[in-house]
Amino acid sequence: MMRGYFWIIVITLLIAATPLLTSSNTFFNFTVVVLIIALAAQGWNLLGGIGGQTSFGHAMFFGIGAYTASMLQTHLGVNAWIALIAAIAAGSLAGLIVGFLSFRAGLRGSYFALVTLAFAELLRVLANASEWTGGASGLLLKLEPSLANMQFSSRPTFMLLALAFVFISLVITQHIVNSRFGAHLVAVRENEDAAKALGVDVLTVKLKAISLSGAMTAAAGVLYVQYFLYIDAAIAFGIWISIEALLAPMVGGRGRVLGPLIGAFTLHGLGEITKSFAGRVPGIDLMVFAVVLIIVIAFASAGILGLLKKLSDRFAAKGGA
Amino acid sequence: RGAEPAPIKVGILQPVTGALAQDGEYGRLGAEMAIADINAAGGIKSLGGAKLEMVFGDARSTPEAGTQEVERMQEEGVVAIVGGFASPICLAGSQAAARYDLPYIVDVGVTDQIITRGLKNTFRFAPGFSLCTGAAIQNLVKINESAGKAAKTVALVHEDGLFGSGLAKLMATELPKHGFEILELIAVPTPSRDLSNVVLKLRSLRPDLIIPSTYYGETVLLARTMQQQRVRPKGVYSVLNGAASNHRFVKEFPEAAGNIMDCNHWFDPRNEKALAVQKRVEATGKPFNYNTPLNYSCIGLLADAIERAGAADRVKIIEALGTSTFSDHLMPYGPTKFENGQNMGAAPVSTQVQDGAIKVVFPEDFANAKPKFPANG
Amino acid sequence: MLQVKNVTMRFGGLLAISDASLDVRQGSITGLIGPNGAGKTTLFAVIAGFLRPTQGQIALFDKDITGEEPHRRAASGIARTFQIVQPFAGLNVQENITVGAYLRHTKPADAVEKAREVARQVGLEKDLDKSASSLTVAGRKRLELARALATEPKILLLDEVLAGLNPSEIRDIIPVIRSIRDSGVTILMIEHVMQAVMNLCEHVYVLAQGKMIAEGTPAAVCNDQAVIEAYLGKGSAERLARQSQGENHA
Amino acid sequence: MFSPIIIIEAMINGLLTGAIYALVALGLTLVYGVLHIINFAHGATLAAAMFAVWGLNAGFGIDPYVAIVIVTPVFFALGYGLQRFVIGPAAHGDDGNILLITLGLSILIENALLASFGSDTRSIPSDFAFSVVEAGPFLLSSAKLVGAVGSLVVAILFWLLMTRTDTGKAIRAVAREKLGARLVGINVGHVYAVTFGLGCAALGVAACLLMPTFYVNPRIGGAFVNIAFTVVVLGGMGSVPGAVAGGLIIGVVESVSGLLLGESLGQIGIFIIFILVLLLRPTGLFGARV
Amino acid sequence: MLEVRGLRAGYGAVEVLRGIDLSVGRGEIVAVLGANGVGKTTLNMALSGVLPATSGTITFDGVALGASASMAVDAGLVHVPEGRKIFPNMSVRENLELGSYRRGAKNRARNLENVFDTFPRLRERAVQAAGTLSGGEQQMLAIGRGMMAEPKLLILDEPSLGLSPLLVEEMFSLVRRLNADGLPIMLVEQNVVQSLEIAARAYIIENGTVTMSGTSVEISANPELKRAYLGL
Ligand SMILES: Nc1ncnc2c1ncn2[C@@H]1O[C@H](COP(=O)(O)OP(=O)(O)OP(=O)(O)O)[C@@H](O)[C@H]1O
Ligand SMILES: Nc1ncnc2c1ncn2[C@@H]1O[C@H](COP(=O)(O)OP(=O)(O)OP(=O)(O)O)[C@@H](O)[C@H]1O
Ligand SMILES: [Mg+2]
Ligand SMILES: [Mg+2]
Repeated sequence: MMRGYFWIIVITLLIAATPLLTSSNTFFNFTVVVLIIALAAQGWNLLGGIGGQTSFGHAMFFGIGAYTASMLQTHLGVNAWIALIAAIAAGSLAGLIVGFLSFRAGLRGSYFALVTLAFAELLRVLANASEWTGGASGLLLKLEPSLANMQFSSRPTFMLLALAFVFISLVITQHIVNSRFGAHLVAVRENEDAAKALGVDVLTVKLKAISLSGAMTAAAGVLYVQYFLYIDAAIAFGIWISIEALLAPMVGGRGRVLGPLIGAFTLHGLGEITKSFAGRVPGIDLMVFAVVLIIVIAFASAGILGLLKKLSDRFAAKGGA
Repeated sequence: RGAEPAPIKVGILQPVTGALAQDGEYGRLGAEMAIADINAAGGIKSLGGAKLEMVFGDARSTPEAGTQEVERMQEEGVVAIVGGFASPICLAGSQAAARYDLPYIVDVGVTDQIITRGLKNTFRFAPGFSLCTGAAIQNLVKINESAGKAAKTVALVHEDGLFGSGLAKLMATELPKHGFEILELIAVPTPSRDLSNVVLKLRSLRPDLIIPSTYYGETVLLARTMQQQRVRPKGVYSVLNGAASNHRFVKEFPEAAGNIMDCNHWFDPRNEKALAVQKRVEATGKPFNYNTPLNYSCIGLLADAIERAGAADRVKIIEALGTSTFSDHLMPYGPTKFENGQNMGAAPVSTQVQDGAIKVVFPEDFANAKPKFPANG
Repeated sequence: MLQVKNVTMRFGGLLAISDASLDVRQGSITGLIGPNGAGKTTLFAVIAGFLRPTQGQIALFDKDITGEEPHRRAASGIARTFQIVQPFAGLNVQENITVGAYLRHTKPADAVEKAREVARQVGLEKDLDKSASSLTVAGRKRLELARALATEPKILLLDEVLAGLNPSEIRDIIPVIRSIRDSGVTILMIEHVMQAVMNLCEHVYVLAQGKMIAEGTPAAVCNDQAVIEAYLGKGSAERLARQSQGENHA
Repeated sequence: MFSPIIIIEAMINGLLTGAIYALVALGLTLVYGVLHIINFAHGATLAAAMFAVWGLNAGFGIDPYVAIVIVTPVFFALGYGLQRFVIGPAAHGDDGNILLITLGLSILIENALLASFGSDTRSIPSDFAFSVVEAGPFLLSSAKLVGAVGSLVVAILFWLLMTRTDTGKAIRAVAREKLGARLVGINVGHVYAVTFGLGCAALGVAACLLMPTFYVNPRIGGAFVNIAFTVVVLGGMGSVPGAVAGGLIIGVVESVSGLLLGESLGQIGIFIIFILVLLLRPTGLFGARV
Repeated sequence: MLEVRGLRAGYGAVEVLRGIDLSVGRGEIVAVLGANGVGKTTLNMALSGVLPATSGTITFDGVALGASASMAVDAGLVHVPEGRKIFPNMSVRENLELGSYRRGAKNRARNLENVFDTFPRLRERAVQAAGTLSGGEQQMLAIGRGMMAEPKLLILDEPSLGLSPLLVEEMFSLVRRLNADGLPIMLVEQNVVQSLEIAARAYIIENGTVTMSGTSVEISANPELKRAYLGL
């Protein structure tokens, strides 16, 4: 039974094959950034798309991942891979804590969204002030490419690493979607009371989801810092990462396994294309980007994958008739 | 006619969208003017008059976007990259460039981490954090001494980002060594909506000297609120401040800005060439802020290195930069001399707003006015 | 099997249920009737664990479950439907029912199989691929029923599942409910459709303004003066009397 | 540590600033109450309004307070049109989509401002900005006093509008029961657009009241939006009196905690309040009434 | 009064109404009957302009309707929907006031008194939030809100749904009372027996079209219909 795995494998293989087709580091760098965003966004998608708990503050997990990894490496000299595991655990734990606080309090919808935003902002202010996080000057990882340091002098290698992470996140998500836990998660999204009546332990389901979500997004934070070797509070906990993590699945197809990846590629691809409109006046490219974004939403309200499904359904209906 | 020599592509990286767009614009303007001037003067002579060609990249105020632009510029075949403005962008951009031995000239980015990573390709023309603070303190001590040690107590107001906090911390440890008493360190967020409380605090602390290191908007708010609340210290001495050396501020609020001193990047007001460039910029209605002459000079530095390298070859350019003694710049610096990538000839100057204009008041070698200190005496 | 012992439920100042008790015998169909706003739905919410009673206990098989969470109660065999239907609107009918089936089946394939079986039982097999939000009121009521059944409950709480059905549809669904009972599921139902109550229930409780005002066989309850006054009204009481007589004659 | 006078003065300052927060939050809470959506473009719209005020001053010498009569209706119309012809049609009634569209709009507006005005920070030079009212030991900024009074007046007008007029009632009706509203003949699209227009009009007034003491650049909206969220949550999403109370409380808390903890860390105080309110009383002080 | 010809409407690709013809005359109560899901509610939605018709005509009092919901209200065709759809966050009085949002605003005060006289329960609860009313009171409020618009025709969609037998009784006698004052009413009900008792004529809808119509007496006597709809 393939149930969804087919396209995951195809797309992963396609991306993995790009080093055979091009040697453009611009492309690899672009793809690395997209994959990092896709991974962060997959975390969002699990909680927000499939589980319906919209977060505006996924930067919180991204930042916790990035900071945990870099603090362990710079302050304690911990091996990068161990730091990675610790960072993922930290993201997951942060998810549990935030989830416990807010889900116990019964927060949903916009209220949950805002509380996550507040947590991210709180962490941003704290990271900006604390000694451990390097305060406002941020943390710099020492540039020492080696497997042990999870730094690679070749862009394609790092791209493949990021791809591996994304692949794992896709497989995990697909597995969840096919499972009982996935059904419960969707049920919670659609109607909590009904889910409860059917024996779904709503709090536990949500907690599982947010802790997995935090772990995935934290992993993205680790990749970010391993790639750019620098992190500060504004990058790690700033609103922009939260928005990226939410925008990608929304555009690609909320709650769909491949939505975040497709969305991230589309958005960033669009960003690169619109840069060519930049000309002399700053901001024009982003205006074009925004207009295209609005048009995409207007005509593909269920995201790109939603649109594709609708088209294929219509095609099938016509073909069948 | 013989074939024109192939143009030499130079990457200009500036944030012209996002939070830092304002500074990025000024920087881009300087680089553009320099390229135009060099080309008008016959291009790179050692390469048969090859023209410089600008490849511009918008860093969009984030390190990711900066890196992506570096990669693109690299693929377009630039021989060097100039700019970055903000430290995070410079850190990420120079590192990306380092993979290709692509020379990277940092314009502003003050964090010392930029030059302590041992990247061979990275050069910073302007003074970094430690040079700036060192000079700021030195200048302040001298100015204060020549005023008969008028100021004893100090309050520091700083933005809570990368440079403000570090700066304040350093000042707080250094100034007491010179007999100043630090009353308080006040961190303010960017952007701030209201600084009434900071001013209230200042009013109750009554410091002789206020040292603000904040971005433009906050400094405007601070100065205006101080004037409103009638807080008149003996001096306002800012370090790397976003407004006290910004012409717009001086023009819009001559009273609030009056007598504010700043230790910052600035051009050399005694340099004829700098004054000429200033005239040209101001003729277009734009203010002449330090990013412009600084980037103008960085391009000059690069062109000089290419000239001496005699080839559009990265390794040779890096070598030439490393041994540069470039002095035909617009800045109040001595001849260029790189140590581990930092131009040790660079130094900030102290400026003061006097009679609605920004004057250099220290060091005397570059000064076009005398410091007015204490200001409200 | 299910006992409600002296339950009181307050919402702020409002006393929605006051010292109400009832007892559901295993294998029976028991009715709960009463005027609008009497507290029937509230009592269901208390039984299913959605509300914690201000006072009183709930016991299932003589085990006190008053403090248990709803999902735990579902696991121990209490299933409820909602008066105001609560479909998973974004899912199709089959997916809706499968969520219920997952309570006793962890494997997706088993759960789906169970869902189909239940759909057949309640007459939704044609609509399996329809989106839940496109069902009519009656369709949604069936869906509520199906989902609850899919949890394989021991006792089923039905809150006005017949409302909105026309007489012939009610006639058609009565045997379905009976067959559910016959398959071993005890049923407690809230219903305003007296025809069905008379037909199905062995025992009826009447709740009015939060208090149990009567209980007994349907016929006895319908002749109770207090019940007629608070709930049935003269007209329906007469109609019901006529009908039952008619049936007796037939 | 500080004399009581200073603390009191800080509180007064907080009230004055808080009144403006309330005004900015008013539009947000209204739009939330009706459209059930957090309007991401709120900050960018504020920036646009502030540029409008600045432009009227720089170009035609119009005093910011006079500009109220121009900017307010213009922004009402702008908001109306935006909702009626862009957000409404493009969203297909899906909340997630409205969110994305307002996000897109905020990028669009911000960069349109960047493209047309450049990234410079600008302010309106005026003597009034420096004038103060001396009240006992306190020096209160005249411009801020005007701002606070203006904000409260607008809030009262809003409240009257919402409770006393058919339009206000229609807005509240649409907020909870669209089909019911259509069946009594309310044009839901129109009411949505009016609501959005009112939100933008409030920003127009806020811009006029802010500009004498504040500066503008294309990204300035961000400075007020986070705080407006906090205000809205504290007061109760959708509540006009809540926005006012929330604004004033946040203003004072920010001011006093800024004084005691330092401005930067003082922000933490706001976030902590925000989180605590959400966790302990998610409906805010004034519940979820529109 | 109301003339409907060849009305078609649906949701997306699904056509629910497949050419409906019916009419309501002055002063009549007309019952519309049909199994679950045949499209009775859909018909009401189309008549009141909430759901656009794909084809066909709706003529009311000589005016062509169907373009928008406000148009129907303006003309005096008032629809009290299935599920009440009152404004739960507003007071009873405000709910009623909004009933005259488009029509009858001039006589608002007088009509309000009328409604309060008809439903004394509502007068008692005038300042209570409508969402906290019991099911029966909500139904009264919904009808009262409809009456505020000075209707020329009232469409009631399953007004007895979820009401106790006593309230159902009251509801039907209310409908009769309103009609006695000359108001034509189109009644959609599952409570077939009682509807036929008060209606003059009835339509049976099946599969998106009217399959039978006639006087209530004829309809209740039809043995086939007895089986199909009365469950006898
Ligand atoms: N969450 C709540 N908060 C406040 N009051 C409530 C709440 N839930 C129910 N009530 C009130 O409790 C009373 C009982 O309501 P309930 O829904 O149980 O009635 P019911 O008997 O099911 O009526 P119906 O037959 O109309 O469904 C009503 O007056 C209702 O308004
Ligand atoms: N929003 C919708 N989207 C898609 N299909 C719908 C929608 N609403 C109703 N339908 C479909 O339209 C058909 C008619 O529904 P409608 O509600 O008009 O029936 P009804 O006769 O009023 O039934 P009931 O007696 O249950 O109220 C049904 O098959 C239903 O599934
Ligand atoms: Mg009930
Ligand atoms: Mg219906």
